[in-house]
Amino acid sequence: KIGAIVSETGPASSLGDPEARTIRMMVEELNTRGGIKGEKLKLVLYDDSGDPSKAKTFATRLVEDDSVVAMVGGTTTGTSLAILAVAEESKVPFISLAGAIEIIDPVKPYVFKTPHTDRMACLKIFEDMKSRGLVKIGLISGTDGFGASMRAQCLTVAKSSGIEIVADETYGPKDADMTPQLTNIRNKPGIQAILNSGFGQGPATITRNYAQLGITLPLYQSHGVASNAFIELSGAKNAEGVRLPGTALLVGELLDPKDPQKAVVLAYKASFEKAAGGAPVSTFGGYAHDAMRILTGAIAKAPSAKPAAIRDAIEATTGLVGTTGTYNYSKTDHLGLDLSAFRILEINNGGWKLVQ
Amino acid sequence: MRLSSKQSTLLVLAALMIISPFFFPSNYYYRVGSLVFVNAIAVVGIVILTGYAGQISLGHAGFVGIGGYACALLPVHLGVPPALAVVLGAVLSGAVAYGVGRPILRLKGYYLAVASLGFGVLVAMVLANEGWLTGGPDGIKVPDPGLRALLESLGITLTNPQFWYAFCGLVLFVGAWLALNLHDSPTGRALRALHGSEVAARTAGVDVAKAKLNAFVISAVYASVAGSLLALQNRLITPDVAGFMHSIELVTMAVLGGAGSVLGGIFGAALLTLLPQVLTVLQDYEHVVLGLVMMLVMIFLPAGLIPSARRLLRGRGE
Amino acid sequence: MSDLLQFLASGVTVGAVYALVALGFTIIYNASDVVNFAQGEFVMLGGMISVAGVAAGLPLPLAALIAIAVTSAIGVALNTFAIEPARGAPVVSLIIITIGASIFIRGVTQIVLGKGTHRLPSFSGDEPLHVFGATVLPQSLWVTAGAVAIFVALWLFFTRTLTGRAVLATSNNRLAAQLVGINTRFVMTLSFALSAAIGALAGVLITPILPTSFEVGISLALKGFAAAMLGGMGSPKGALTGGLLLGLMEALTAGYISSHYKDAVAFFVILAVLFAFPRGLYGSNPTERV
Amino acid sequence: MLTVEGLRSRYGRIEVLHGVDLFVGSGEIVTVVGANGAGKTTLLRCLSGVQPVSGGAITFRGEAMTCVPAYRRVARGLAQSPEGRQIFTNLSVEENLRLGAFIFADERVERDMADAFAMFPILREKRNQLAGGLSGGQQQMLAIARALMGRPACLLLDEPSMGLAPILVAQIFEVVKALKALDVTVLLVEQNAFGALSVADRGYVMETGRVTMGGSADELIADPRVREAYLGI
Amino acid sequence: MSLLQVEGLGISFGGVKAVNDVSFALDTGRIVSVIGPNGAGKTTLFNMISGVYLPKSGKVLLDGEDVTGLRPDLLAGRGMSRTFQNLQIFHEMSVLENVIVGFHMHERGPVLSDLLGLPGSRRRSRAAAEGARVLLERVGLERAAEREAGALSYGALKRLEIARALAAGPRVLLLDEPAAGCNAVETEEIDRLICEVARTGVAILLVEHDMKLVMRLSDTIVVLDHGEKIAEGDPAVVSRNPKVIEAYLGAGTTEALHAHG
Ligand SMILES: Nc1ncnc2c1ncn2[C@@H]1O[C@H](COP(=O)(O)OP(=O)(O)OP(=O)(O)O)[C@@H](O)[C@H]1O
Ligand SMILES: Nc1ncnc2c1ncn2[C@@H]1O[C@H](COP(=O)(O)OP(=O)(O)OP(=O)(O)O)[C@@H](O)[C@H]1O
Ligand SMILES: [Mg+2]
Ligand SMILES: [Mg+2]
Repeated sequence: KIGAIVSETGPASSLGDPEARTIRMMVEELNTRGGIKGEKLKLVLYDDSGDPSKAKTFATRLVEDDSVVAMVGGTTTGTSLAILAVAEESKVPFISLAGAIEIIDPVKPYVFKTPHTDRMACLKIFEDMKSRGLVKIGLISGTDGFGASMRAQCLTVAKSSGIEIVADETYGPKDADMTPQLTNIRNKPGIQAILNSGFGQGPATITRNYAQLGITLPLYQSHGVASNAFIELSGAKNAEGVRLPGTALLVGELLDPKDPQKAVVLAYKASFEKAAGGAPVSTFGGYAHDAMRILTGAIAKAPSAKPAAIRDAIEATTGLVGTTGTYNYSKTDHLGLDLSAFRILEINNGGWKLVQ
Repeated sequence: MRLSSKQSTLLVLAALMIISPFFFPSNYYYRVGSLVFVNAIAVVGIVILTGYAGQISLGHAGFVGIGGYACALLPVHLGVPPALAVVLGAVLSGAVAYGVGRPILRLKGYYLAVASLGFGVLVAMVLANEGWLTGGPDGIKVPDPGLRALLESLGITLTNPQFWYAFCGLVLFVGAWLALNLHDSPTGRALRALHGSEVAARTAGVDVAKAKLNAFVISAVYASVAGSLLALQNRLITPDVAGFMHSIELVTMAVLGGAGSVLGGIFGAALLTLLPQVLTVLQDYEHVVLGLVMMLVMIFLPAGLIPSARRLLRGRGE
Repeated sequence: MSDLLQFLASGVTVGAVYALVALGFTIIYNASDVVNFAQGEFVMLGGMISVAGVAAGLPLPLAALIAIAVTSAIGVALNTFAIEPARGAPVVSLIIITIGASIFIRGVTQIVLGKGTHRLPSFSGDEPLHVFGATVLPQSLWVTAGAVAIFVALWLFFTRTLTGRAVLATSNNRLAAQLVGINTRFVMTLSFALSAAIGALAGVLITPILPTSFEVGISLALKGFAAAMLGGMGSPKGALTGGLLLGLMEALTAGYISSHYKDAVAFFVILAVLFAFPRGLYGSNPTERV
Repeated sequence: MLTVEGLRSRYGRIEVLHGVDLFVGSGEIVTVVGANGAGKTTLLRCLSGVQPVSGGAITFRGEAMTCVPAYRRVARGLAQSPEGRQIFTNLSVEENLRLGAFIFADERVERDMADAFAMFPILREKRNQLAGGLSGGQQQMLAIARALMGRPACLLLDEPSMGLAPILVAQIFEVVKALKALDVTVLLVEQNAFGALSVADRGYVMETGRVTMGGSADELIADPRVREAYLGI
Repeated sequence: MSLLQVEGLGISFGGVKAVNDVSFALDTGRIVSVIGPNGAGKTTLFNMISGVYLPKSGKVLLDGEDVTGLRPDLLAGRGMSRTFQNLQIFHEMSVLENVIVGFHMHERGPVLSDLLGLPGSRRRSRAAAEGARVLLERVGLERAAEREAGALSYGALKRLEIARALAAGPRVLLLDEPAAGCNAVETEEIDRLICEVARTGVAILLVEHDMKLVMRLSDTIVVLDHGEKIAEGDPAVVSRNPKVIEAYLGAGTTEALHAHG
């Protein structure tokens, strides 16, 4: 019996919804295949609607009332931090789906996570910028948790990556127009590129405003928008040439057949799209997929279904190929990913292209 | 002997608080119970402000935020013990309410609502934007007040949720007692009078501006204490406790339960806190049912749960 | 100079969105003193239903008409099944009913139309218009024109028609309204239908700019409410002015001061305005003699 | 014209009309007198349909009225100038009057309005002012004028002389008499029992929710009980 | 020096002078009536004296001290109390509580003490409640004490307002049409009540359209028309003043009054 707490509704629902679908779908799949060690997996899933206090209550409920042996979830950093406190106290393993580095740094015995950190996304983007000779950039970010956290990380690592951030603007996640911010960024002398950290509909509006203003600077988006919905909302024409760090998931077909992730990604994509009635896959669903793979793998391997045993098995996971990357957990690393997990994608003719 | 309505309210409250745990199968129930109490504390404040004095605030979550962040920031930055931070947070909230209340309480009805809403939004925004201090939208950790450890050293061992259930329950009880005292006191009567007619209250000698400000400050302190308790027991606080939605939620709790009644406010808080927990079985239909329940309560018990129920009961009794 | 124009253009666009929402509040408020917190959901429904219609292959105008009709029907249903039965309840209780209704509508929409975020195609293309170095999307003009048109219609309704007066009379004194022969129940039905229709129309107009999903209602309602209060609740002129002012303030703050605090500045200005005009810019001052 | 039989009405659980019987003949002026709280206002509210009736029947011009909604009763010729004036404070004086004629949309409205202004010249002076700013007596005039704008066949007046200067009180009673000449039936509730009985054809006395006496105006004026209890003589 | 002195008081609304240059004086234990046609400015005058409106010109002196434009609650503290022509009732409170609020000047204390329910607070509440019951008895509402005030009939509410105004223990009492909505017998009761109150040394300023009551009670009558004082003097004289008869009384009333008187 496992538990999940995600933000299916609320401000982070565009992240939480694919996560919830993925988790439900995978448990079902697993059970039709006969479960683990002949036993069916039972899932209890709660929607915290993005509220950490609720998340904490549900975590307590999972542990105390539903007696689960492990938990996945925590769509946002806030909810993850709330859940992990319960996980630590009651010694139940928890795999978080949120970006912040605090979740696993310092390492806590019972807490793991699957997404790469925001810092890694920044580093990856800056790496690509540098390779194109773009060093003076403007930053624009959403004021929600995702945007703010990535903004903070990017500001911290910019210097060491040799990037100079000359503009730092923000927008509300549901704003209708960002042309004033973009106009200001465009006017910064010597600016070479613009990076937007945000998710949801904001980045699509940015992209359309970008085209409206006729800005020709390269535009980078965050991994938060890595889904086809983004292209749809922005308009393919407007989104042309936008780059972002994404996982293999979006470009499954384009991957080198030798790439170990290819099979995993395509399989997930196929089953998700079938289960979700055609909704496109997103990176976030991918995180949940990986978390479930890790967890179910660990349960299968663990000598007993005790939380502590499962924890040990999770920590011993190595070489697990997920949609996000290849996970190698260890005593000191509860993230298990490195920068190579990110790939820089570019929007090209309404689809994705891998930037080598 | 006939009990006054104050005594009976307190008795009902205490009985429910003490008896419920005997039916609690797990810590989770204590956790939910303590959340009910925390919300109820804030709602009792709203009862004083909105139910007694008739002033609508859609920004009270701002004070919840101040109380909560006081417990997160004061211990870390100023080395204040968390327990003291609760008090300082309350004092700060009271002071802020005093400063904010003076200008905005001149407004009436929806205009006051929108002005207070603006205040709440500003607080939430500062908490979210000033990440260097507040940890930004993802929130900030809150230190352990060490009260449980203290109890343990006295030989009382409680689990974390049990401890918070007891502690928040106690605070709520005191809060309810104070609010009930207020109801039938000169100050409380003055508040209810200005609710009815400001001119008449004035000519009867009520300093209306001051009375409103008193109610605002008192209710802000309630909200602040609720915020502190929430932060301390969650060990984490995020800016959305100060957000608009939370303010609306608090007012909704008060009105659902019966804005003018302390017991009503507490029941309203319980209803809206428990409902989502019960409705999880409905999955996707959770919100549909939640909305429906809110509408139905207001349609059939327009004065709120407790006052309407009382009226019905009395009607049958005669 | 062109920057300023760009900021103004942005401000007017956003402001027109707020104004459209704010205008929707006026009728129900004028009929019953209730601020209908489900107004944002009407806007959302207008957008979502049109999106669904377009996805089902209907031409946009037809989809929009259906959306408006369905939303009005929902407005009427809200009045008939939730507001009318609670007649005589205090205004706060009615407000809570509208909050409950908004949660309910959101929940149903999520189940029926899904959680996706969608956009409608722009009515007349995405080719930006250039005006003195600033760029404006044609859809912005649609939104602005829509706001102005609804404003004019409402203004005429309230000042030139007896039915408009009847609406005002109903909220001012329901008893007296009945005594002079006004069917107050019909007035309420009418106002919910009209408010919902205005909301839905607003939804259709803004969805090409601001993508819609089942959750957009809350933030729209919040901004629309603030705009309406800034202008003075109940006054169409106030709703239009309030909306535009709020949009312009946000854009100019984002442009010249700091985008981090654009909402803060906007609320600060609202507080300042209310300080000087306790009933908003054009709010009526109720003369209640003692 | 108007017949009330066994009318009962309650506020919540408390019944305040315990079976009221009375009738008003066509073109008659009938007055109802009674102490504070006797239920006079409640009676008129029931007649206008803004107060739920829990028993009994109201017949107006031969039609059963008990279940007709308030707004339709106005169209059938029953108008009321209510207690406490109940004007539309946020609308101008003129708008108040126009709403009084809400059910009509003809040129006669202008004429009626001119008549109203002729009757109460102060209202013309203040026609564009918000009615909420009027003095108490001016509001009372507005309430009466507004009821007349509905061209009632039967006019219900709840304490029309309240708050009016003596000179106007006299005028109001003149108006009532004039209405009779125009064939308008009037049901007049008054505290100024003497004045009311002097213009009325017949009268009723109400006590705690019941009609306890009835008769021609002259009889009532002459009745020692009425003189003592209501006329203070 | 008089207890209450009004000097040249004036105010206008939208350019129209509602009250213009009105002066008079009121002494302890005396009853001064203000009469005049509807819209003459009587209520407006009250509103200025009691601090509800800020006068545009003129002064109000209480005990020789300038109290013009003082807030109503401060005026209440100095012994000014009033009733309202347009009833101002605390609808959701009980009848008794309505009157207790009238005692606010005497029962109020520190907020903290009220919150904690300290004995002092409770004692003050109890004293006020006792006083309130006595007053309710005086106006004949003792049986309605526990009812919700909103449920009273109009005439009862008028009396409730008087009781509430008396609760403050005023030195100056302003009554705006206390007998409106009362029949002749009820008016006599009010008449008696006002007399009694005046006898205890309260200065009473009365607005009333019931001429019988005014004539019987008043020591002095001030007549306003179009905001201006057109006459002042004792009842007999004023009621024969042709200007007053023309503007206010009408010939019939005058006859009636003198026939009775
Ligand atoms: N809203 C109400 N709720 C409950 N009871 C009420 C309400 N209104 C009136 N009553 C009660 O109904 C009874 C009759 O009141 P009503 O107003 O009809 O009297 P009335 O004869 O018009 O008196 P008045 O001469 O004072 O106007 C009174 O006992 C009063 O207290
Ligand atoms: N707030 C206001 N706004 C506009 N006009 C006002 C206001 N207050 C008073 N007036 C005007 O001032 C004049 C005097 O009104 P006031 O109420 O003082 O008359 P009053 O003598 O009390 O009359 P009544 O005997 O009818 O009560 C009236 O013409 C009224 O319209
Ligand atoms: Mg009456
Ligand atoms: Mg007056």
